[in-house]
Amino acid sequence: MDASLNVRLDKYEGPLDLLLDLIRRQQINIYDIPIATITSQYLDYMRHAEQMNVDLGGEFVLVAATLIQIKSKMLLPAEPVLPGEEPEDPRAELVHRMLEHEKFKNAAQMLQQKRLIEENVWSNPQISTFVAEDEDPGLAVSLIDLVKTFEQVLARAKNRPQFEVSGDDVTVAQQIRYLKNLLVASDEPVVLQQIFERQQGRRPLLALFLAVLELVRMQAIVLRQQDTYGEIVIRKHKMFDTVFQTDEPMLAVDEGYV
Amino acid sequence: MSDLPVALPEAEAEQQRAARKALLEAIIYVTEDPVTLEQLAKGLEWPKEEVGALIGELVAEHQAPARGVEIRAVAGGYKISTKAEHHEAVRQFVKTLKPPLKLSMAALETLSVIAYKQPITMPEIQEIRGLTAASGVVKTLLDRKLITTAGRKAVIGRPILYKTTREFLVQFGLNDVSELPSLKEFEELSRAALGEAEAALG
Amino acid sequence: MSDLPVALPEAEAEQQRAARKALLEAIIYVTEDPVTLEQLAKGLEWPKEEVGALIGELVAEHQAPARGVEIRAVAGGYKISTKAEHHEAVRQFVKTLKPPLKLSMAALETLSVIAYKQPITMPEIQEIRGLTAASGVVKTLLDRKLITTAGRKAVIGRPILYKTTREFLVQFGLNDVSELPSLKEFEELSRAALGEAEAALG
Repeated sequence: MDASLNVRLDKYEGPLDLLLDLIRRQQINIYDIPIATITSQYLDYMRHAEQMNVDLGGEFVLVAATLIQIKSKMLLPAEPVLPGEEPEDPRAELVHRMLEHEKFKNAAQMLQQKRLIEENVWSNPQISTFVAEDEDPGLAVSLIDLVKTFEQVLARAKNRPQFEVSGDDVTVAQQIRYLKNLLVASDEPVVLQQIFERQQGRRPLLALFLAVLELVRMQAIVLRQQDTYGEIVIRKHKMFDTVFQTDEPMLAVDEGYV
Repeated sequence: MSDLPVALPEAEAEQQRAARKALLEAIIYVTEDPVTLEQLAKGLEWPKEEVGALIGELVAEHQAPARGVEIRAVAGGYKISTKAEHHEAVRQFVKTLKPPLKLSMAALETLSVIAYKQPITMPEIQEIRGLTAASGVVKTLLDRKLITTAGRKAVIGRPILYKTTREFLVQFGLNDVSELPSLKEFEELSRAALGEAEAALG
Repeated sequence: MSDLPVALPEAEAEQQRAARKALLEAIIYVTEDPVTLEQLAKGLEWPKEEVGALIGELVAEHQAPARGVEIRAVAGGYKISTKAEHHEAVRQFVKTLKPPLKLSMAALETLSVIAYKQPITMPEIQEIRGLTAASGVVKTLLDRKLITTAGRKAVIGRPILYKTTREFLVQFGLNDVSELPSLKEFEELSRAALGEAEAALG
């Protein structure tokens, strides 16, 4: 095998990519592929990948089988055809697939170029100056957001008991995370009493109390009481997102309350 | 004949002038804060007098009645904005645009629960979301006509059942609720995405 | 003399024309999403043909070399942006304006398959790409809102159909999917590249 054909182990996207690369680098006419040579080069690549412990995946094996099958068909005498009928080339199907693949590779490159142009132009819309302020901000949502959100809700539901019944070893940091998740997920203020009532045992209760104090100190939340002896509610402080931007405050808490 | 060594032929000079004016307009257009003469001259490495003269021309040209935006000197810099005389009309027009469906995170969560579990009652929604307060959000969704009531559930308290509406289908481009991607399908996608990310790292 | 009862004297008509053009420019300048002819005609209550003609003039005028911004037809609407030729100089002034959309070649290929064959199911995508694992990439494209679901195909298993979004058009500066070069052109490219050995040998 030609030394210059040393397999490139930078990943091919799939078997068709590998085949196309072999053909292009040797300037082979795709309509007349020397199937024996290409098959042995292809198998060499697979062997090489195996030695390097690269998992190529089932599709590479599938194409290898196809190549071997084509090779054996080409060795057999051509089947007799009726006059005027083209003899069938065993390679035709694979060639078609390769051309199809190449077509979309070209299309992908075209998209990349278009994207490049878009990256080089800027727009500076000023619509915010014309939109009434009282409109609720919110997120523009699509169907995918809907599924994703539902999945998150279910995941939260699955994890929830850990916070509430895990008994003695609840930490302040865990309770901070619990409060944070509650506030992120809710538009409305959270009633302090209700979350205290959900705690089971003294230790989680104490940890929650300390967590509330910590969050006030960090300026992540504010406590509000409308009337004397009225309900105390927790709201996000305007610094809420800033506080939780990094893990630092949480790490500090973890260290502070070992 | 010009006696300056660097002088360009007239046509070429005119071309350069046009190109520089265009670039100045582009920069003033994109910058968020008013950009000053000094910033422009320094950043572009052009003589300050030339930048000043070109901006003067730009300002004058934008005054034409057929132009909708103007370049204004603001806070010691330059800024492009729409002309005051159009503000009312622009405001009116913006109001006629149908805004994309925007929902808060809480509303989106509640809507997703209703979409996948309909018909469903408020206590059940609260149970799944793990939150006590959800009634305000349900009201928002009712107001937006994304959900509607679907009778009452035959349990103690006979709570109201909620389901999604036709408007919901329209907003999310569905023909039918059965077209909602199943959670299983979505999980497979997510898992595949994770797997491929790991493969890429490994 | 005009015989139309509502015809304006010429000078006045010219004035109105200028004022309308200015307002259109102001609106296109302000709006974030590309604004369509229909939205403009409806919102302003002007004849659609007139809006179209005025925008045509605006587009042409912005082409002038001394203008730094242009009006482009994107995603079926109009949008103002700087010209690509100024990108280097503009970038210096706006280092942080736009986060680049980074997509792997695999993602771009999958995206092109969806763009050309939409609506298309996952098995069909895998078939064309010759890969078993394409779902991770599809998830990425969904997350980036470049594609979305388009109902289900009426075959066994009712697989989800995917199509490109308006965001895709905006991100890639396309007015319409039909603006994409035909697949035939790419086929000829491939044939030329992969078959040229034949010509050389033959």
